[in-house]
Amino acid sequence: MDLFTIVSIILIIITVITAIIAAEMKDLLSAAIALGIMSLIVSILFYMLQAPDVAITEAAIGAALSMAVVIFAIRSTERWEK
Amino acid sequence: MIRPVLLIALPLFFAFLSPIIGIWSKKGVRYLIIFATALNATLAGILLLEALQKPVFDIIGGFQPPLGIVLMVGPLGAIIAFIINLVAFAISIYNLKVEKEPIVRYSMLYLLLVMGSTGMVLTGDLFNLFVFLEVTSIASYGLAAYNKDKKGYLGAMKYVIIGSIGSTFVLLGIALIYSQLRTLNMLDIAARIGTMDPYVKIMAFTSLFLGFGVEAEMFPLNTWVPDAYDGAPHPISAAFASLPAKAGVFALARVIFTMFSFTNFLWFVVVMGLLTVFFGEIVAYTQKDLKRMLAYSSIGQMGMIIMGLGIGTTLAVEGAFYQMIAHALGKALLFIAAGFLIYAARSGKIEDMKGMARNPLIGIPLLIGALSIMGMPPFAGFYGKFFILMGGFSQGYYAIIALFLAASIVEVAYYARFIKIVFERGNESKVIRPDAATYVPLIILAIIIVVIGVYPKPILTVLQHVGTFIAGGA
Amino acid sequence: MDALTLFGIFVLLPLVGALVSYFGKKYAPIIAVIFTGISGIFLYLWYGNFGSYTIDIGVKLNLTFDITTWFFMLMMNTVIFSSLLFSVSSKLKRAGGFATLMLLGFAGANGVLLARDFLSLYLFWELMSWSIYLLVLRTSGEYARRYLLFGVLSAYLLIMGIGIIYYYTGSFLYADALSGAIPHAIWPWILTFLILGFGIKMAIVPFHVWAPYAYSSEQPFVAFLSGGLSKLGAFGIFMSMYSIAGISLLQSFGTFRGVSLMGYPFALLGAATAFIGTILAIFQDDIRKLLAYSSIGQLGYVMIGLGLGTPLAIGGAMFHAFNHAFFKSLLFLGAGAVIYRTGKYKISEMGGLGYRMPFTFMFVLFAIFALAGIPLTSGFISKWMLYEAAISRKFVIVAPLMLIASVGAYLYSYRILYGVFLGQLKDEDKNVKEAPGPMLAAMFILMVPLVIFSIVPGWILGWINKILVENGIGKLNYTTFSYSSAIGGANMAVFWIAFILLLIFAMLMFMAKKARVVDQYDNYLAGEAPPSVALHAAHNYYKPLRDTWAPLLKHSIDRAYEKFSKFFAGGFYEIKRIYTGNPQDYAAYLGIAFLAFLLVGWWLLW
Amino acid sequence: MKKALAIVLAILIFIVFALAFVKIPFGEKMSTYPHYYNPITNQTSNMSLPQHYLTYGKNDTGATNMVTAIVVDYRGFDTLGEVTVLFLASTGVGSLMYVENKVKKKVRRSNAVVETGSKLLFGFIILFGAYIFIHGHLTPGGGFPGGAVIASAFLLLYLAYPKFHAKHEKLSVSESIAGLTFVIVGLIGLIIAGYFLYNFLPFGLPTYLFSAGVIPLIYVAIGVKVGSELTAIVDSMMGVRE
Repeated sequence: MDLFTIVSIILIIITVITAIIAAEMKDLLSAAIALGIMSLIVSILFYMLQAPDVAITEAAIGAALSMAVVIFAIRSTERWEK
Repeated sequence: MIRPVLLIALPLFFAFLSPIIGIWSKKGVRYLIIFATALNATLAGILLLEALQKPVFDIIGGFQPPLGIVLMVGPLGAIIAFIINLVAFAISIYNLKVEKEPIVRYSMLYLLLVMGSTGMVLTGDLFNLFVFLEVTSIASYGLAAYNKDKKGYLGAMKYVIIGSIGSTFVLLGIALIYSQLRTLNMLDIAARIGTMDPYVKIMAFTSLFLGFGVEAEMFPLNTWVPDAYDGAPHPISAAFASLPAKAGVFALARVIFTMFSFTNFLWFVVVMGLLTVFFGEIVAYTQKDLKRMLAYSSIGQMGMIIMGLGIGTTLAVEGAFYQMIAHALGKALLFIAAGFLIYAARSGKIEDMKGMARNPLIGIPLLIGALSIMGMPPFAGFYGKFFILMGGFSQGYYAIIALFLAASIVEVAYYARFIKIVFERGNESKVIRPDAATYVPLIILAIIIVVIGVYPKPILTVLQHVGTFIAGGA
Repeated sequence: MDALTLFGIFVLLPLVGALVSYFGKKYAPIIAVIFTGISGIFLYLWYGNFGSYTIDIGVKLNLTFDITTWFFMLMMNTVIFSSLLFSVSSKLKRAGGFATLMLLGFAGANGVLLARDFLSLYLFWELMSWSIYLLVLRTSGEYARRYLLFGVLSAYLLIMGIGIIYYYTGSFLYADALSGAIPHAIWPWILTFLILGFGIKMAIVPFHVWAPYAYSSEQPFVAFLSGGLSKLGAFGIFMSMYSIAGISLLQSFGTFRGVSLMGYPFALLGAATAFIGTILAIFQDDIRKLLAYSSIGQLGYVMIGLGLGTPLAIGGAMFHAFNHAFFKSLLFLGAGAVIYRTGKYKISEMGGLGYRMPFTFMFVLFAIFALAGIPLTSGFISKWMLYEAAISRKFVIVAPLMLIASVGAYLYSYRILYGVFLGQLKDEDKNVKEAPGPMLAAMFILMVPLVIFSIVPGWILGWINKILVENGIGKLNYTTFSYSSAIGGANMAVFWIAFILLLIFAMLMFMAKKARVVDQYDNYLAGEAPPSVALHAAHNYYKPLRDTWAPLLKHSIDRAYEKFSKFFAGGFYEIKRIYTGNPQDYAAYLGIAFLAFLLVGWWLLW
Repeated sequence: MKKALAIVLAILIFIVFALAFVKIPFGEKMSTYPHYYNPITNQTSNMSLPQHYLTYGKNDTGATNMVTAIVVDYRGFDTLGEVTVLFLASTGVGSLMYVENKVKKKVRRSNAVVETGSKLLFGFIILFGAYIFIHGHLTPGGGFPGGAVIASAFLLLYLAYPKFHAKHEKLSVSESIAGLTFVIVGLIGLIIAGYFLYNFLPFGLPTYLFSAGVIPLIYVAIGVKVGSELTAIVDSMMGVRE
């Protein structure tokens, strides 16, 4: 197993973990941040898979903008899931 | 000579133009939308005449398929596109009744909904189909919540959840197909579908079937329908039943016939169609709210269309297409009328609408629409239903047809209840006269329903080409 | 004559008339009368001008104008003409809509009669069906749905029959059904579906529950519905049994005393209908309901004739259908005239109107004679033919039921006659006037054939004979004044001579004794003014009889249907729970659906 | 109970998809891919579609970045659709967040570090975004990422200056004009060559900034459009502030 495979497996595991955190967290703000982390790692994965275009887009939109939008949405409603 | 791409490019042009015009005149935008849909309907009509000669292929960007994208317009696609745009034109007149701000955005979303549905019908490229599906569904999400009340938000939320799961499945299916065949052109896929790994093929088929089933309101993927239709503004409910639903079911037909010609699978499609009819009609019977009733009835009608596609004989598929046309016209009409009735009765409950349709300008079109939906001659709905039934018999689906007829009786029961209430005497003082924005589209739609019901030859001439369609052609 | 002319006169012309009369507002009935008159004139002119045609409106409509069609169209046209003529003066609300719908129904009925392929049959059948629905909706909204549901049920039963034929033959033509493609064992199914489908329009038991309510609508319409449109059921059954299937095919399923086993059960059903309809009619106090049940009962006779299937029986059925068209619409119009003038429906509230409305009384009297099958009217001949048909084959169930029903018919006829027209005039009806001219004219038009065909039954038997011969059923023995059968027959000339002699005798009797006119209050109550209700004979009419039948009347088919529909509606509310409204459930449905589709996909495609 | 069912469902769906996705050839030679077939001319090509893109892409479109060549030229129509989707999203959010009676929210000022930092960075981020979309046909990137980067610059401003407010009218005019540009470029292609979105400008030399015909033009339009749309979405989500 080469380094590439090991790194990508680790990243994929982190992705899954963050995704589960994002789904399960009662604190929506933390969930949003977990989602942002997931997007960031996914963008790294894209980069590793030689898709720099997608990586840039994912980083800008997934990690920054959509997280910001979600956080704004949380701000105008409630932070805790009932 | 009309290029099909104009049907997509021109609405897009007008949609992008409308914010600029909206700065000066909000009213201007509304009339611009009416103009755009009218223009589109005209172009679609001319395109239909062309496609009757031979299928029109419009190559985008000058790249031969499957390198680039190609629009593939057969007679059937052309007539569905024509009907979609025609109904869109009628509804855009009724749009003048929508007063809630921001009206410019509303108009744009509406125009793009029309454009997306047209695109879904015209395109010959699988990924392009997905793109238009997205355009259609995102426009629908926005419009479903446009009323900005609780009902609207909840309906739109359900639509978003179910719709996006559906789109995801479509995308996965496309990915699976591309991974194996390295092509996205439908005809190319169709030509080489046999070389796919059977497991992947079935997965891809199931994903696409499910994904387009959501738009086509197939059971049990249609759970968004009642809430989204109920919460949306009245013209949008009309548009939902006529535009995205028809585009979705056409895409479903493309998946079933053009790409995967799985004849073994067809009887299951019939069963799904029957279930859709059954649940749609039965639940519609229990509804007290007019728009919800019509929404469930729409499910039932879509189920009938799916059944027709599943039966798969020429006659039945002809019937399914006829039914698509009739339902697009009839349900749009009924929803517009429902909008008026709700406005007049100041309530969505059917029982509050006593005698509200006694003005002939509303009453007669309403009656025509309801009878057409029930499948009564000489209105458009008759031939569709009859052909589907006969097609079913010719394949020997006796039990299924019998159950279907039982469900149809339920349909007649609730429509009769509705008609009885809205035509009841004794509330004459409250009956109000509709204004032109309401009755003009109603009359346009009613006249078309009657004309193609009394003289179905033009439509049937187009639908003769259904044999080619089933065989996997345009 | 070419296809378009035929189609144009009998289908398109009424449709155009429907459109025109909608905008005619107050004059709509007159416009409609003119339109039906035109098609009636053409019908008269084109007798013998028979042929088959095809109209291509995208689907091919095969139309045939032959003697069967002509015979039924004759009833239809006369009945609608007089009904519309009646409606000219009956001040209906929204007369435009009324005339439009009547003409739509007429167009549909003509189409059904002309159709010789199942597509056009179904098309026109549904057209007729919903226009009646809307006509019923105009007044008895509550029950219009019931009519529509049964109408649709009838259409769907037809669809089942048509579909099975289509599965085997791949064609909609009547003529192709007998090409041998359909296995012999399938025919009973087809015929059952078709006969029940058509039978619902004739309101045969147990599908009769729509009729009493539908027949309570506006009288001119009901006259057309009962007199004209219900004959389409008879026509349809005749066509499906003797034209589409054919008598030899029917006989091949075994016979019972020379009657096909395919037809005999329907004859029994007809007998049951005649019996039940008559019994229920006896107990009605509402004149419309009484006539409605009577209509059900009379059509039961037609059903019997069609079921028995001997030339005499079918001939009798046809003749009876013809008579019923006239006498029942005449009765409905007569009732309509009475209701128009008095505004009352209950027989027990009327009485003595014969003095105030003598012409109406006379017309209704003839209709009642025909209804009860009293000699001198053509109703007697048709009933007699049916009796003979049943008796000659020794049907121990059918014939007695018919006879009982016939006695019952006397009872309820007498109720109308006495309750409405004879007896003592109510105070509030003192100023009632004779019905307006158009109404009388309409009723007169309907009365004339009843009398004429009782004198010269040969004319109509000639047409019927042609129908029978054309469909290969057999032929009737008839002359201009009589017909004869294996066990008898009837000679109307003898009857008429006897009648005239009797009439002279009765007149002599009448003149011999001086009658004294007694005032209403001059009676045994010794000057005490009694409540006028209790004095009228129609008050609690047939109460003893009713008490006798009470235990049986408790079991109503009506209520059974209600229970049935309640049960189903309850189930619907259970099914509704699938749509929970919770998006999480909905997402789960999607997942389950995906896996289910996948499993089916594996199973079917791998 | 419901939760367990949901988990089981998710796992099952994951498994069936995983079983399908393992069949995707990963890292195989392109020559093993199936050859494509032109349904209009009825000819089967001698190579697969990806192979064609890589071999002839530069000649067909003039773009050195093959992703761009596919996104903007070969499948430019899809991109038009995607742009529309984004447009719809922004319009939809705009119409849903539209409030007639504007209730103004109280907000706090952010601290000096953020304010200064964002002032400094704003220009650079915009420049970077512009760079990404202008060089879309040469280097990885293009209109979508570029636009997103521009929008993130504005996001920074929103975070730093609570009172900052981009004018909706201006944003929508810029997105309209960008969108119109895209459609009009397509229509010009239709008029000149008979193909919608035809690359009608000269290709120029590969690797030069002014090359690849209309691709840079379209990418600029997309960049502006995406940038303004995302900004508009952020703006709508921020609500009206005091």
